[in-house]
Amino acid sequence: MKKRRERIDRGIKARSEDVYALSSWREMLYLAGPRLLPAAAFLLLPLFLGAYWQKVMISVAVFALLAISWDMLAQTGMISLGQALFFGMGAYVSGILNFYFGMPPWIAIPIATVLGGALCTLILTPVLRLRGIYFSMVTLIIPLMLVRIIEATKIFGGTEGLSGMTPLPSTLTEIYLVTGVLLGVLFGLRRLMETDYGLVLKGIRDNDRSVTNAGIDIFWFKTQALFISSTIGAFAGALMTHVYMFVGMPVFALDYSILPMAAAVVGGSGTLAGAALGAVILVPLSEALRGIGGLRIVMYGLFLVVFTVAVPEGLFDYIQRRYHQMERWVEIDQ
Amino acid sequence: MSLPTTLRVENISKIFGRVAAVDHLSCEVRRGELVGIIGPNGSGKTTLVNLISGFVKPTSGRILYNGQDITYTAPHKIVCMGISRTFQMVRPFYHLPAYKNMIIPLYSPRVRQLAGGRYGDRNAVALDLLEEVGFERDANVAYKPAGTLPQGYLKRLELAKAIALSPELLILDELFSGMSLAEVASVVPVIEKLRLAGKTIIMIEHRLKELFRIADRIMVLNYGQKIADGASTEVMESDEVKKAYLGSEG
Amino acid sequence: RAAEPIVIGVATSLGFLEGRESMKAVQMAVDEINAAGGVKVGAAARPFRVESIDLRDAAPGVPVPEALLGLEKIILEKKPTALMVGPFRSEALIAGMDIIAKYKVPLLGTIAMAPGSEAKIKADPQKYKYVFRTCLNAVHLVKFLAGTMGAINKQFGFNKVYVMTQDVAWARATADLVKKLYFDKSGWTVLGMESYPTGTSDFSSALMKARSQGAQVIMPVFDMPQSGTLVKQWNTMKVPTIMAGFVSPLAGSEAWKIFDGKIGGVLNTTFELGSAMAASKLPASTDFMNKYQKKYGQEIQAGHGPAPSYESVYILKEAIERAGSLESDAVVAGLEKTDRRGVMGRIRYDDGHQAVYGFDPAETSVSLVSQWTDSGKRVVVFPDSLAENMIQLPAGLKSLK
Amino acid sequence: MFAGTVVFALINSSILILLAIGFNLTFGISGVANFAYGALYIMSAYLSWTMLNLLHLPFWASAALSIVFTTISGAMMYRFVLLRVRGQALSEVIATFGIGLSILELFRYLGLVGFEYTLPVFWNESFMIAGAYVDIQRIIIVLIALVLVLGLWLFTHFTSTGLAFRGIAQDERTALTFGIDSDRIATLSVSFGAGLAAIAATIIIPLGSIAPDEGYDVLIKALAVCIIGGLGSTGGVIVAGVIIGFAERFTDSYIGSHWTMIVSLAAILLVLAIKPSGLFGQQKELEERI
Amino acid sequence: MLDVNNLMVFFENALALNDFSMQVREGEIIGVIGSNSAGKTTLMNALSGLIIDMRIKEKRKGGERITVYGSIVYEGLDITELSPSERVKKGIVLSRERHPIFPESSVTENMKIAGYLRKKAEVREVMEYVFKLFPALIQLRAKKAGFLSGGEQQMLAIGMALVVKPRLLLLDEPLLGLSPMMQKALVDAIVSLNKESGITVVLSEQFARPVLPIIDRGYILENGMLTLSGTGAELMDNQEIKAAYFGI
Ligand SMILES: Nc1ncnc2c1ncn2[C@@H]1O[C@H](COP(=O)(O)OP(=O)(O)OP(=O)(O)O)[C@@H](O)[C@H]1O
Ligand SMILES: Nc1ncnc2c1ncn2[C@@H]1O[C@H](COP(=O)(O)OP(=O)(O)OP(=O)(O)O)[C@@H](O)[C@H]1O
Ligand SMILES: [Mg+2]
Ligand SMILES: [Mg+2]
Repeated sequence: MKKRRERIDRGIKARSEDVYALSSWREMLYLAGPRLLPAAAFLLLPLFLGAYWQKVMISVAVFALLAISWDMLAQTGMISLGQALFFGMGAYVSGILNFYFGMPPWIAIPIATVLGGALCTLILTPVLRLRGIYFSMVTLIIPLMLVRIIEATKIFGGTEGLSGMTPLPSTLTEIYLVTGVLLGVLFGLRRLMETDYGLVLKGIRDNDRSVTNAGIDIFWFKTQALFISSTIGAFAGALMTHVYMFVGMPVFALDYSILPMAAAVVGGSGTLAGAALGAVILVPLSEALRGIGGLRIVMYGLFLVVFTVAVPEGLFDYIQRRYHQMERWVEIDQ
Repeated sequence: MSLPTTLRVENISKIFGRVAAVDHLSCEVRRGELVGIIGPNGSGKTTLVNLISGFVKPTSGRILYNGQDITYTAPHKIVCMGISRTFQMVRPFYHLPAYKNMIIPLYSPRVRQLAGGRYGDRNAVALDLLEEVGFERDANVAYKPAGTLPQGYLKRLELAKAIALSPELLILDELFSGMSLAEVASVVPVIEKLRLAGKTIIMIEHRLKELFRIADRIMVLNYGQKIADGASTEVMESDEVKKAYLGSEG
Repeated sequence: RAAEPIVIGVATSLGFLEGRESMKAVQMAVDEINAAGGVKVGAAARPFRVESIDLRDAAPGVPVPEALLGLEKIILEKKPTALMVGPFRSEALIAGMDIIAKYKVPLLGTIAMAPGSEAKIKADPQKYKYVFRTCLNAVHLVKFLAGTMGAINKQFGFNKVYVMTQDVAWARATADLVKKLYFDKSGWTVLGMESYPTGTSDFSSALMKARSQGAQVIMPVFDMPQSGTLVKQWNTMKVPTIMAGFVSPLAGSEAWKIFDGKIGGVLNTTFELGSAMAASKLPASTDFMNKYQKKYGQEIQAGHGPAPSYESVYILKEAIERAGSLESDAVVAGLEKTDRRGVMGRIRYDDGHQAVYGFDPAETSVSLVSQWTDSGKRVVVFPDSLAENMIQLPAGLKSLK
Repeated sequence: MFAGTVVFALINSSILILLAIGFNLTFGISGVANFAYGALYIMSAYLSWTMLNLLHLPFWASAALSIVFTTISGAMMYRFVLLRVRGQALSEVIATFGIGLSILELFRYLGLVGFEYTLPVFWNESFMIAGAYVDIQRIIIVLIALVLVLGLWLFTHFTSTGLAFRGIAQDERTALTFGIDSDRIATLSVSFGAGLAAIAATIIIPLGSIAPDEGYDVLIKALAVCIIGGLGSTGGVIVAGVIIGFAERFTDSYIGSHWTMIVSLAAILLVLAIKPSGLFGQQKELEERI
Repeated sequence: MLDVNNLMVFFENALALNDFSMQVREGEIIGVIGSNSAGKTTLMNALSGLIIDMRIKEKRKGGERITVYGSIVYEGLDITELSPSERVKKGIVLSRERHPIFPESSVTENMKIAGYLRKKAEVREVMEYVFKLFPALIQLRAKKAGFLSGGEQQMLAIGMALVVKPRLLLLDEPLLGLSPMMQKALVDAIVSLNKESGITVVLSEQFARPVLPIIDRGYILENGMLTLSGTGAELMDNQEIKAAYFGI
């Protein structure tokens, strides 16, 4: 008997993407569940966590933001190896505003978000015409260079950095601020990437010549994407400055570039939610591994390998596929 | 005829390395004309299209569109001025479904301007256009990722993308190659319709029979130079054309 | 029922030699104290227990917040009475002070060197009083380097120096201070001050410069592992100078073997007496080295960290006993009263909570400068109170006297 | 001083070239990402060290064995990890980077940090060139770098395996239609690259010591040289190596060691700004060809 | 020589090739003719094994999208599950539709890469033949293949397939983008290769007029199904077919 595996969409998804009217509770739950559940988790969890894991949650959210910002850029065809640039820029701007001008965090963070994003965009616009790995190389280099420049010129505290920043009132404020922004950015950007505007951005990745041939200025759109992405990264950095009351050269560290990318790849790039999911898995994993001491990073590296090899399409895609599709064996009639 | 000139190419050259792909070429296209360009492989036809659409900048010479110099204008601006072209080697957005491929041209400033700020449901427009060029609406080709479509569909997708921009001047680079007769027959009405609407069309083809049936005028290129220009029958009589293009027995 | 132990948290870069051996020294002190009955808190005697976490902050590319998260983790989860050793990099310590202040856990730092942390304590003593430093700091190191330079000048008449430092806060601060406080005042010519980013592994340019400008002395200040390359290059490039300063890989007894005997004549600073090197004139230090070797089967190789880490445990014990409680403000008050004679000489903290270092072990803690002989031995040459011999000129160099 | 700087700049360039050459073979020429490259470099050095110091094998034998072993582990890495994620560039990068991370951090965990971990020089002599003493080891580095680059160029242009390397990078499916077993070729490419890393380590490490941190540096340097040379180009590696190598030494000598990295990074940015697909790469022009 | 029995290819749930059978005898020229999306490329990929490779790759990515049923027997050996490179070793060579070149290598290097399995001297020999067949390529031999024009790339692609010295040559839309003169030259070349070197040829076309005179037998595909097969003359007798595919 000849058989083959058939895959069937659960159907509701296809229907509901455009049509908003939903008929039954079950369908509504089916659709809203995957969205509400993580949101609820993010909002309720902090109340039950110990002080330390609350800090970890901030880290999770920060890396999730960086990963989303990475993924958003990647969807526009710009693979960045330097999220640290965005992060560091936001961190420094906020740190400087607070340290030298005494601005309270509530003012410094928003300014740093926008200003940091703008600065990063400005720095990177000259290289927007670079493609693929060449663009990646430049993004990798710029944060390294900024570190050395700060080191050489000793500006903004030089190697020691600036410390004693004003903290936010409480850990819970920090958490709700960052998770609020995270959820907003996640759902907002997911929506944005589904619009026609987002489609143009995705088109640039696929085939930028064709986008040009459609009468669209790819540089302008790339600049916009860059600005959106770097703003998100800058926010994460600005927030971290106030959480740790410190800003210094290490904000440009390679970790901030690599971890977001790893998170996005593990979670599944191209979906934004996957990037966030990756961060939600990797960061606590790395913290949990602290328990085993020096072997921690070793295990962490191995986990990265296992994740990417076991689920090459990315966890989010995998889960989504499982959630929305059924597989069954069917007979082939001849 | 004294129709106004839509496109005027003046003494244009493009040199790659040491070889001139287009060599001091001049030509004119009038409004509403359908001009066919033929020529042996590597004679510079695609390069000429690239020059007109601004993707390649010439070594010398200039290009006028409706009297305006567009030689060094950025390609996306040229598109917005009303020149759109298809690619000989198809360039779809491989990861997007076919109908989403159409959204991107529909998003261009040109379309938005023409529609006066109201452009309705782009998805619907996209599907209509695809249907027009022969994507059957129910067989869900239009919803498949472009990367999995066969060549023939991709060719027609290219055409649909170009038409979506409602161009004044449409340049089709080897549209018919890779299509069967039946498909050509299904696409020709689309082109005819554009002509009736007064659009100017340039077609590059190796499928002469089909081309001659619809072209007003044929230009023949060889080694980047124009070696003949005129009605199809006239052009085919030329010895030079026979030798360079059709092979010995014509 | 055993009394509930008092937790000591060791938070540092355990992957690095200094961190690792400091951790072992802490463990050794704890074992000794527990064996001797533990710590008397009021009436009860309680043992110490060590908990540790690897901050990884010494590894380049590890962001400070990551290290700080580790610091917070051990504070929040292990609830230590005090922290030992502390962040490796000065910037991590300085940034970490805010967290220490937030949770009010005393920290007895024994690795980070920059004077910045004391400045911070002095600026806001109420807030940052929990931070102490038992190891040498850059300011005190200057005294020893200047002293060595003085001795070289007196003995051989040399006065042209080329300074090479690692580009980290403490090393640069040290070099600048030696220049300001000694070279500039004593008629030396400083031919160049070069600072190298951590990780550099080619020093040929500076060595060529030193050679062509006629330097007589090269003063290196480095604590990264790659700095051994400097000495290797100095040797193969045959730069006719005396090398005197601080190069961390040269501290231990095994350096001779590691460098194939190519380090004869180099003068190196051991930051704290007892770390990697003892002085026969202070038996406590020799005892400590011997006990360590017996316990771990290997001699201490890190010239920075182990001795003060060992001492810090005792200091903490005494402070707790003095305070009679584990309450942090009381312990801090107890720590401030520290006056202990031990492995490194006499230990007292100044108003910046820095252990005071000087040339006389009866009065202060001491560092020492030793020279590698051509037969692979280390001989103490400075300070005079501990010196075993005079400085010897490397072969081929001529004294100007 | 100037002449001396030139000499050391040449040596520095050769070191960079030597570091990059294996990575260039794997990533630049055959398009297979191996971001565990730096880790393999360090690993081979530790292997040599272990055989030399713990098993007391002669130096040449330990070096040869470690080169062989590293080559094999490159192949294994392809078979067991890369193969599963082949075709997804980012997953390849992350998976191999994860491997590299594990290897390097394992060494750090095992405490293999410090100056005792080094390899012996081949020939312990130095002599005077252009007013500076230069040791023979450095001269050997220059020579071997030259030989290897030349060899690589010949290999990728004239042997069928070498040409196949370039084939799979450009269009794997087309390569398949010509009987090129892309998995086999990619395995070879990763393992040859690893072998070259091991050779580089054997010659370069004696100048310094084996440190896990070095692994990350090697990766970044190799990546930089390979990319600004232009992917797919062997000649590009030389020119890129020379540009960065000279930029580094000259800034070090005449501006200050602080600016070394800034200037060399700026040089990279400059090259990419002028030639968007590297010095000898033609990716951009090809992509824009329509 | 080649027996295709009840071949079925599914992409996900879509049937691209439905119960297709065909026989190829040694020394024949076979035409597979069908319009858009008929399944010609799918058939060619199945014969050359690319489908098998695609299936493996899909599977690695976590989806089992491609299903192949039926059997392909080549000289008595079932090769249905054989990898492409194994098939090339047995002499089955495919020239893929569109762009089957290495854009970053020069024209000569392209052919050298294609000659991976062949001796250097053989490659050189065939290369000379290809240059004679397509004189346009001679000038371009040092040029990066990606810069060639569409037709020039097509010539190169055919040349590359010849370099492998196939016994069974599969050509997917070989005439695409060639000028009439080149089309003629190529058709003549196919005949001479077939006659003189004894290469068996299976070619696919949408627009069959130029190849009609040379094919021994033809198979007409429509929507993945075989609708008609027979000798060239037989096919032309069918009025409908004639109008749709041959344009006569
Ligand atoms: N970017 C480029 N760099 C170098 N040479 C090029 C480039 N673009 C085109 N050429 C060369 O210019 C010549 C003309 O190419 P073009 O693509 O215009 O030919 P064509 O007339 O369209 O041919 P076909 O009918 O085969 O499509 C060819 O020989 C080609 O190799
Ligand atoms: N990778 C793929 N994934 C999904 N469907 C595919 C894939 N490749 C081909 N198909 C489907 O298989 C069918 C046959 O396609 P095929 O490419 O074989 O047609 P064709 O006859 O070569 O057409 P053309 O002449 O236009 O190239 C089409 O419906 C196509 O959508
Ligand atoms: Mg063309
Ligand atoms: Mg096809």
